[in-house]
Amino acid sequence: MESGFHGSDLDSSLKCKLEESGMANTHAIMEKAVNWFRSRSIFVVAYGTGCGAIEMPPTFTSRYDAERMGVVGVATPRQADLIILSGYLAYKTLRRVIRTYEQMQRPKYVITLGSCPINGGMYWDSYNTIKKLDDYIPVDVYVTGCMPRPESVIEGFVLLQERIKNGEKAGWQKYDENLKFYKDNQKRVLGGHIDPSYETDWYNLENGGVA
Amino acid sequence: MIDLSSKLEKLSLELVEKNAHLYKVTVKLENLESILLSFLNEFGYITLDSINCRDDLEEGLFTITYCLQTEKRDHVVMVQTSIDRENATLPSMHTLWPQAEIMEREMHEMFGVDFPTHPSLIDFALEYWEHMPPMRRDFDTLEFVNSMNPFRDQRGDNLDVKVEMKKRREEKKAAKLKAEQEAAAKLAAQEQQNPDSEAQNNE
Amino acid sequence: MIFQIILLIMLAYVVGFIYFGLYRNILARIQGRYGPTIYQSFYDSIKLFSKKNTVNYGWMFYLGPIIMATGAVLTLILVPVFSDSDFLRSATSQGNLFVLLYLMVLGPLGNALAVGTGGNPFGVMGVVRGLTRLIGLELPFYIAVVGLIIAANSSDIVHIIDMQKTGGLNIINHPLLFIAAMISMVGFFGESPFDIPGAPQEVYSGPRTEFSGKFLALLMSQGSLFAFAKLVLIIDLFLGGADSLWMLVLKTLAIFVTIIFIGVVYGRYKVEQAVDFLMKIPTLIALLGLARVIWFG
Amino acid sequence: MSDLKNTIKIFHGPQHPGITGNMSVELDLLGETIKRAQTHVGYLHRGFEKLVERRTVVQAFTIVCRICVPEPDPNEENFARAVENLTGLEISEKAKYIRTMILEMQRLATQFLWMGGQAGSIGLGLIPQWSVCDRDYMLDLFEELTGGRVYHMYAFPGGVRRDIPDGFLDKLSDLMNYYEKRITVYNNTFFDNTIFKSRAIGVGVVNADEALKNGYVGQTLRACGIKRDVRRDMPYLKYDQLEFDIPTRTEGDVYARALVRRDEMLQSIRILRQIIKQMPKDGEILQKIPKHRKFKLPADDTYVQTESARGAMSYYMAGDGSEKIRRMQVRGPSLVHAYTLLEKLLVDSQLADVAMTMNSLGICPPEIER
Repeated sequence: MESGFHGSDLDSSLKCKLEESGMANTHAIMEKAVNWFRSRSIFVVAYGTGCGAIEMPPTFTSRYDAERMGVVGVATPRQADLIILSGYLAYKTLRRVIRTYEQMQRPKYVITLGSCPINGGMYWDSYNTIKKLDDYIPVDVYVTGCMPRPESVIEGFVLLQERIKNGEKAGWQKYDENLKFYKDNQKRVLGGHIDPSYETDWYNLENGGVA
Repeated sequence: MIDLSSKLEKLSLELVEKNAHLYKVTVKLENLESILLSFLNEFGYITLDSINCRDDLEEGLFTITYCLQTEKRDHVVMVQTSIDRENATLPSMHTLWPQAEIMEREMHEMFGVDFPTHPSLIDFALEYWEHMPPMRRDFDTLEFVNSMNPFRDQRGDNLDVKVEMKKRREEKKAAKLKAEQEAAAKLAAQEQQNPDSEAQNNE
Repeated sequence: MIFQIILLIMLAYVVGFIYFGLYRNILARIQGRYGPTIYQSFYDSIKLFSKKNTVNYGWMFYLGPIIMATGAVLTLILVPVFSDSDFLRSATSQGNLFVLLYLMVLGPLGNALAVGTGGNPFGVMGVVRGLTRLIGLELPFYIAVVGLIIAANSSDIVHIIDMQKTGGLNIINHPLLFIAAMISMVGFFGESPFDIPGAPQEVYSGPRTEFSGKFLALLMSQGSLFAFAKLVLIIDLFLGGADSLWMLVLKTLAIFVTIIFIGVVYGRYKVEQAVDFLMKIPTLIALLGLARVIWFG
Repeated sequence: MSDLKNTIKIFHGPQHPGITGNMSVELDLLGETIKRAQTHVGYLHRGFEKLVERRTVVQAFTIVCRICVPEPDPNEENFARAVENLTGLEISEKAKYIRTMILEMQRLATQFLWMGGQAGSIGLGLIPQWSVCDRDYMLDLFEELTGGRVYHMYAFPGGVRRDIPDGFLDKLSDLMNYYEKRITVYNNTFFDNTIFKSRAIGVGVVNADEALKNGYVGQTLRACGIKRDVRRDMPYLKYDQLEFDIPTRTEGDVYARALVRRDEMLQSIRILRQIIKQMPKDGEILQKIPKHRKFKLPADDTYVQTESARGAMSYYMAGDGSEKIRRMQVRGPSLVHAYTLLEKLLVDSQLADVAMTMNSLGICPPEIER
């Protein structure tokens, strides 16, 4: 489990073995290859948190067809690499989104649609929506617009694929590194009512944090 | 409609015609239950379309509107009543119309209106809400948002437009004033210089 | 023999995945879009193998996919791939049709064990649905196979293939049995209208709900191996096997595309409806076929 | 309640492929039979009514279309008509025709989206792929007409925001011909599909008396034999001069609702063809209204209803003599369906029927909780 949190892209044990045998170069090549495969196959769990849910069907069906780039919808967060948060998030939704995000297996990415997760958008003075999503969970690609057209959603996918291919530092790594920041923000806005995580006991982090 | 109007006159109520499909009756709170009952059973208004609540903060009242329709659904009658804002309490209508249960649940959450006979006053849309019921007019959503959520920089939306406009006008005014003063000072300086130049010219 | 088994598994892996890619492409074309590349399933499986797992439900959970994969591999090595050459015939002489029929049930049972430890209600529901459906699916298929065994007077697949060389293909001699077996096959391939266990609109991914990363990749590989094994079994039983690689591809593809075309135009039955349907129509067809075999040869 | 002893509790949603938007249904299951269902909404609550209170009429106009995401236009129409009722604005003949046209276009687009959802809920993946694409052609026309693909912000109080472009009506006419052809294709693949019939007939049966009394609207009402349509009963815009039928069925189940929707699509095509013929060549499209900061609503209230694609959608609006709206309350068509009706229909039905029933009732969470 430890390796899950601070691991690089390949299992650290494998990396050690390769380095011992003087094959660190092989490791780099393998990582590159794996990154390429990761960018070519993205399983999406589409969480229809807002208006953007209406542009998800066109994106995934025959007119725009995201599947030709290897972007496929799956039903459960367990199997997904990417979660699409399509629009503003109410506090009630944010609780579920955090839960869903934590159920996903690393590496995992987040794409948000619309202006609302960036800065409140049209609902900036609403008492029930959050304004800055990246205070609570890390976001890899923002697709702007109200609503973003399916073309721009696809462009968001392409941007994400390039970032994965280049092996850039992704949101989930930031989340693992700055866990306290994100958890504090979540606690501040959601009060004490956050579900305990699937894998870690966030409230006893000093005791090792293993649930 | 004349039919309903005459029936209501017997109850000493006036039916106001708003347009061809919309009528309004204003009733007192103590008569509300009996009048709604007679609307349902005697006048044939078997459908409750919605219950609307309006917060009249200045008068200290909530104005509640029951929108009723007959079987034909070709017009709407608004039965309107007012309740006190403090300790707002209404009789629950879920026994007359089952759909009232959910509408009253929402009103309880959004305005804090109490329904003593309601079977399920649970959460509707909000979760763990600890503040004032949000649809009350004295709930300041802007202040609430600013206290809960930091905005990204460079966004001025979370500011009050009126205050900002006033500020901007004042800034403009001040700038204008400053410009005038500067111009006056310049003029004065020029005037100060001019005598010299004139003097030079004279020389 | 070990070399041949490894070669066979690799062949099945590649062919299975390419068929799955083809399946997604054909589906896409029917739906009016381009669809992914034909190698998409490779990408998917490699990516899934490279994912990290942070869920752990104990050793039973790990065992489930392995039992399933074992079932698939055993099925594969017991099915003769080519009709007249001994190449890739691996362990065919060791088993017969009865063992195969048993192995086809092994997968779902292994899955049930693993999902049970996962404790996900949707997974458990999916497994229960899967096992219920299995009862319906197996009945017509078993009857069809028994019919063939009676007709060939042997439970050895090689013998059944040889019979077809002289006496004509089974699809012509016993069309009723073929139809019944094909209807079951649609279900075994998880196509509509029998895709009940993993119905996303009802139980998320069903039995697969808790499986992620490597487990899911293993399940996918197992699925493609098993799909290939089932296709080969069908062509061995009804289409007289294949004497060359081209024949193998042609015949399996024909069966596969037929199954896709059936699946694409139908919705999904409910569990009871599916069992009800399978117990009535395909079973009746299979029984008629069996009666024909018994009384008219 | 003793039945609930051995049940397991699962949540159908909010992240679930078989849910119509961001909401959840809490189910108590005994095997696969549902013993108790409870709807939970609020995942999309934005407090629209509060936002509108803080905005002037023009500012509020831009956000009301977001109230119901799959069909924004009935919201705009309701808002515009409520403001017109309050202030006494009259709209021109041409604006009336354009508004009727955009409402019918939206109805068609929504029904195509519904068809995808309904077919997807029984695992017929082919139909969503086709119908969402067909809907997209309508969205292209919307884009040409209004500038927006999904949200149009078009029906402004006092008329519409801009004139129809050249050649638009021809394109619309072509699209109607195309849609008519497509509907026969959907007839063969979806509405006459054996499996859809076997799944949908006899599921989610609504009782006619109860439907009238409990305030069910739209297809739910019409599928149990009650001919109620706001377009006919309380005609607005140009609906009193257009010819159309109100399709009804008597069975009251999911299949009847699907067929009623299909027949309504054909009626929408019929209405649109009449509009294309009757559309006035020229005329004012937007009445001169005062400057928006001085556009004041009188201290009065009104109640308007529009027939959306899923039933009657009502707005209550009250002004207080200032430029801001005192109160606007939305009664979406599916408010009662999602609670009173769904919770009742799901009891003793199967888990497999949940998605199908929800789709056929036209439940749309953003309009339930705003």
